[in-house]
Amino acid sequence: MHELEARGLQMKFGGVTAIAGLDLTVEEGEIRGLIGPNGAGKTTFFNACSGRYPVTAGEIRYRGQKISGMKPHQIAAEGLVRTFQHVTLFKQFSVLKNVVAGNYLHSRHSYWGSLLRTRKTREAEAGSVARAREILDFVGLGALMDQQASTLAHGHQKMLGIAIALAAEPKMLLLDEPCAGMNSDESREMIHLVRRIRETGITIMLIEHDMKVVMGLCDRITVLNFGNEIADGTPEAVRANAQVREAYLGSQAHVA
Amino acid sequence: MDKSDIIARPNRLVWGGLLALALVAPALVGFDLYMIHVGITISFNVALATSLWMIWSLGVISFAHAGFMGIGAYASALVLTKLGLSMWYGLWIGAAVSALFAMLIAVPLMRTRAVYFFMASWAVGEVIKRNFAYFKDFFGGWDGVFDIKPPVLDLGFLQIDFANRIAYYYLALFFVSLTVWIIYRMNASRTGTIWWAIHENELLAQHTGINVFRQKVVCFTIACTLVGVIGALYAHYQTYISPKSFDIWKSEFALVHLIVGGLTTVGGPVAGAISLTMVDEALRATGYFRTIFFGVVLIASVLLLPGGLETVPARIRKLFNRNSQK
Amino acid sequence: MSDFLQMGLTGLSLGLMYALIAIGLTLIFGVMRIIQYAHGEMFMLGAFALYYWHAELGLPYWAGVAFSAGLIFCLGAVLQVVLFKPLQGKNILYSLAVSLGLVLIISGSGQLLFGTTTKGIPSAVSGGMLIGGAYLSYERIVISAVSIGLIIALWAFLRHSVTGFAIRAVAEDPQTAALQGIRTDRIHWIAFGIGSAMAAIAGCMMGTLLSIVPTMGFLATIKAFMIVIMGGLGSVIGALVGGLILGMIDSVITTTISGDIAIILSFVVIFLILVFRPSGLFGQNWD
Amino acid sequence: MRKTSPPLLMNRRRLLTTGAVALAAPALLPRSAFSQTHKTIKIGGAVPLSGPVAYWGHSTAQGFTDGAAVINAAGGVMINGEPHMLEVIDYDTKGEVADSRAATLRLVEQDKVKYVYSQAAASTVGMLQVTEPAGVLSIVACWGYLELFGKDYPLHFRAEMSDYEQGFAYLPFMQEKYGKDALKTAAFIGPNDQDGTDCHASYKRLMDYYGITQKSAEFYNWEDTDFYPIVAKTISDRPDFIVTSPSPPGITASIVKAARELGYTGPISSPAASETTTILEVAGEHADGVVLPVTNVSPSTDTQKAIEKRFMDRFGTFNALAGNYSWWIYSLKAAWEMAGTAEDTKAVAEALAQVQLDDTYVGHVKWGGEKSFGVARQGIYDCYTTTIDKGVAQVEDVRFPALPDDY
Repeated sequence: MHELEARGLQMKFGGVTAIAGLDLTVEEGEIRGLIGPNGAGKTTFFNACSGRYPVTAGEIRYRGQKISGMKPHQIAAEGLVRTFQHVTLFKQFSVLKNVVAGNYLHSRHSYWGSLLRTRKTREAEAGSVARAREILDFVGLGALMDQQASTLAHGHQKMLGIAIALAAEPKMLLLDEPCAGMNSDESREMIHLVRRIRETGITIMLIEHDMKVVMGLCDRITVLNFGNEIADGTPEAVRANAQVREAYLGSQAHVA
Repeated sequence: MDKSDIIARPNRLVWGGLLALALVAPALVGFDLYMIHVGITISFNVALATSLWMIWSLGVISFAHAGFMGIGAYASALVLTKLGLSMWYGLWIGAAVSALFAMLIAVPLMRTRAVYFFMASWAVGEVIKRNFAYFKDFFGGWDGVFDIKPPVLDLGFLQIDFANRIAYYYLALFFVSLTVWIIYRMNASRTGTIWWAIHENELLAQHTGINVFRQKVVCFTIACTLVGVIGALYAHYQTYISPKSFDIWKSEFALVHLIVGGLTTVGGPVAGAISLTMVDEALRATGYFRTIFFGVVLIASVLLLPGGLETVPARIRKLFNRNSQK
Repeated sequence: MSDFLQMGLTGLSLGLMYALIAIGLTLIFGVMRIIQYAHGEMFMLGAFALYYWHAELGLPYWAGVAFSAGLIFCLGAVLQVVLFKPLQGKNILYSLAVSLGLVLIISGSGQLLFGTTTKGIPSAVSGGMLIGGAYLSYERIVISAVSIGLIIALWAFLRHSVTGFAIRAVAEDPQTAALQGIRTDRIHWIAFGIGSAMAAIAGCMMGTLLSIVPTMGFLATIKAFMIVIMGGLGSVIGALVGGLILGMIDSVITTTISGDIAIILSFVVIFLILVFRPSGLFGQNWD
Repeated sequence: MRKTSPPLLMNRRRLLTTGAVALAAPALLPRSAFSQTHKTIKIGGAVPLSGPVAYWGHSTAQGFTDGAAVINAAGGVMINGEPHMLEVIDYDTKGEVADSRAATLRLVEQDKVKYVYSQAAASTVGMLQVTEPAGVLSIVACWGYLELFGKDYPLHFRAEMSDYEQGFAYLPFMQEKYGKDALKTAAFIGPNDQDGTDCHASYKRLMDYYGITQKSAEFYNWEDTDFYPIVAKTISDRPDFIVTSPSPPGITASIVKAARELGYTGPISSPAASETTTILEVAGEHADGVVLPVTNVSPSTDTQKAIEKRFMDRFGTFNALAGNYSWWIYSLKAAWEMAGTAEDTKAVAEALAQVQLDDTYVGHVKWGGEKSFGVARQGIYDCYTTTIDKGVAQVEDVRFPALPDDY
């Protein structure tokens, strides 16, 4: 049974068709790339999977269960968590509190517990803080724990976004342009991190424009253009595919 | 933890000091009944401002706040005048009724955001007030409800008649401290983290698994229940309530106390409510100029003290450090 | 039959007057996103400016309206620069708190300066005519004409004039507008001045039709906010339609059932619009 | 991990509250703590000086301020041969019940005042909750809410007549002027708050007594600007005459103008509109058929002229209401001198009930109403009724209200 499966997925906003009939499957433990020119429908697909926008037609199944009708918080509870293209953080919070907030699903919370500070609540909160420290060390932000999120450098803010997603203990992670706006050694660091995340057993699907990152990381790549899938396969097969080159470079596809 | 937590962490010395000062205050002012009345008014305003701050932790301001205080007040008043049940029952009935209405109204209200929420809550407050005025036979219309007797606490060996103002001062102080403690405790815990996460970035909060809609409804309901209880206390203290006691000006002054006090910690509304209630009472002797002076104080504190009274200690600490470094 | 016609005519002229108050607010609240609670006070000051100009000094009526509009334009501009400019970029609640302070100061000092007795401004036009049993005074016709004229003028100003375009650009995105060379600070106080001047003119019109008292600003603010929300933030046509709806509700419901119901009903309508269609009838959604 | 703050640093919260208390304390201290040369009698005022009913609040305060100055200039109040000076302290109540209660608490508990005056229903209701239990004598102008408060208020005096008592002066006059059978039905328009409901209660009792059937009763919002809809509804079932109360001159003018424009020709009576200039200004040529009870716009006797002149010099404004309230302080003076004490409010109250004055702004004044209220606490005086016909305002009638004998 596939980890993530889209069948006949359609996404329409008013007259605009962002995704026109997409069939796609992702297997467990895979690092899947999703590439295509701007406006191809990549982020729209992520928005559909995460429940941010309602699905116009077709179906999305995660581990066999239909999630295309669910609300974002229910989908996150199923283990499918996403990050965002633009930096989205809890700006006023400290780095540590950002990740603690992200850990909501896995720390018991009750209003009475919060009020009376019962032992269970204190333990849950301590456990949450400990888990957050672990994740921050894993991601490499251990030293910046007490800094306010808004004061971090761009690269670190992207890393924090991933840390927050990891705090939700996902089984599958949708990374939306993790290396956008990063220089080469920051990208190299990100590649290394994604590999280490996959080793913990989390399936990954990522949208990325930096071909070096995509080719280096992904086991399989799907290419979208104007909401349709035009290619699917190993990185080498996709690079050689004429249609992909044409979609990216426009009509002068024959340029070497 | 983070910036807001450091300030919010129980600085026991400060909160203990304030509570001690409040407990001793009647003796300090030589049991001057008028000053004790000012003390009771301060307690009500503190509770009103802090419960409004609780809603602000979601990122929105509710202008229906005085309306829900009215619901609590009318519920406990009518329970007394019509069914003869004393305030000890009226408090809980008032709390339950405003909680019920808060939940019913929160479901549609929470679909709105930022300024739209603000305007929608204003409309809710107006509808609540004008329904008190319209249903003459049940709510007493614009005449309001008369002689809401304060209760008598009968502990067998001790009878406390709360018509005595000093007794009522301590009763009000107890309920207000309870309210501030509840709000402070909820904020300093995981619940506070959830609500402030919704405040900071609702989209991200939803995608990390927080059911934002349910959290908003729960927070709104708790805040309105707390203000309902204060409404019941207010009714039994004033012994007379009318729709005009819960009009928009009360919500506006609660907001003003919040803004002048400071928006980031629970210390803000407490400081704002205490200082501005004193200023308003002190200006009473200035007759015509009262509203004018209050307007000037309001504008001056917003413009000259961005961030509100709660930033004063941080500013002094900075000043203090700068002097010591020189 | 004449009762219905009377209700209709009253509702129409009432609606246009309410729209006149609201279009100023459309500019300040809808476009510049400042919660100007003291909009009603500008309305009141405009009325009193005309009262002292026309009734006390006996100077010509229409010159008085222009004088009052100019005076309140300057007041609005000064207020924006002194009070609201430091709050730019800050949370919108701060602009609410400052404008609340303004309400207290202006209405309080209004009672001191103008005294508490109600005053009336003799109107430039008198008499009226009967249409099928319903009475319509020339005064109301003139005022309705002025309202329509001003609404169209503001609509045209915002749509076609350079400054109007600049105001809408600054409201849309201040940073990008600044990059295009628009002096945003200047636009802010111009927009604020025009909005306040509109309220002043509405004050003059309403002042001649009815009596004026320093505390009349409060209800005008409430009506203006209701209309701007109903019509849609930032939309001039929305203010016109919102004003007419509110005018009709006030006229018809008050005449048939009772005043209290009319007000409760209009607030319920406001609530439903905000919950199910936040951008109002014509406005664009803010966020 | 948190940097240890220097110990001597003032704790955040204590600094805040001590600073605030230091700032506010002097203003809260009782005023009487200051200079105390000779015996004084303090009179407190819990009156609306801001808000929609400020118009009446100011007139009341002017009556007391002027009266105190005149009495002090003439050597003060002689009690057992000892002169007592008068000191008037008034606090604004914003026309709200809770604020009025707070103001009265300050007057009674801090300024130790034994005599309080108030104005308008909301402020009076707030004040009464404090004065009666504290044994403080109160004198107010308010319209007919006594039914809500019942009879057990021995120290409470209502110096101004409600629509009910005034009716026994202006209704007979209107019946003479327009004819008895021309005034078979009446309608009511008033504000939607305590004042409005009070006046409506008195209006209803009056009409029931005279057997006049009552048509619609409409209530407007204080800040309402357009009266067309309400007037259209009121005149839709053709009442013979309209009573609007308590409506200040401006609102009365708007109602008259709307009624005339909508074709209504019956007389309109407004017991609380106390001056005609605004009505003439606002209603213009529509100002016709207007009856203003208890309003003396052209002071005729020398005392009335003297009062008008003094008010103009002292306050710059004068209206008939301020004149109507100006006799209150003199009746208190007579009561103190008669009772020989200013401390024992019960004795002063009994004395006040017997006081009768003659040369006041409202002519002959006496207190009545023992049968209705258990104590003669209702001020009754000559009623000057001003009418406006075809833009001409004149005092058309003066008569003492012919109250029913069981009153």
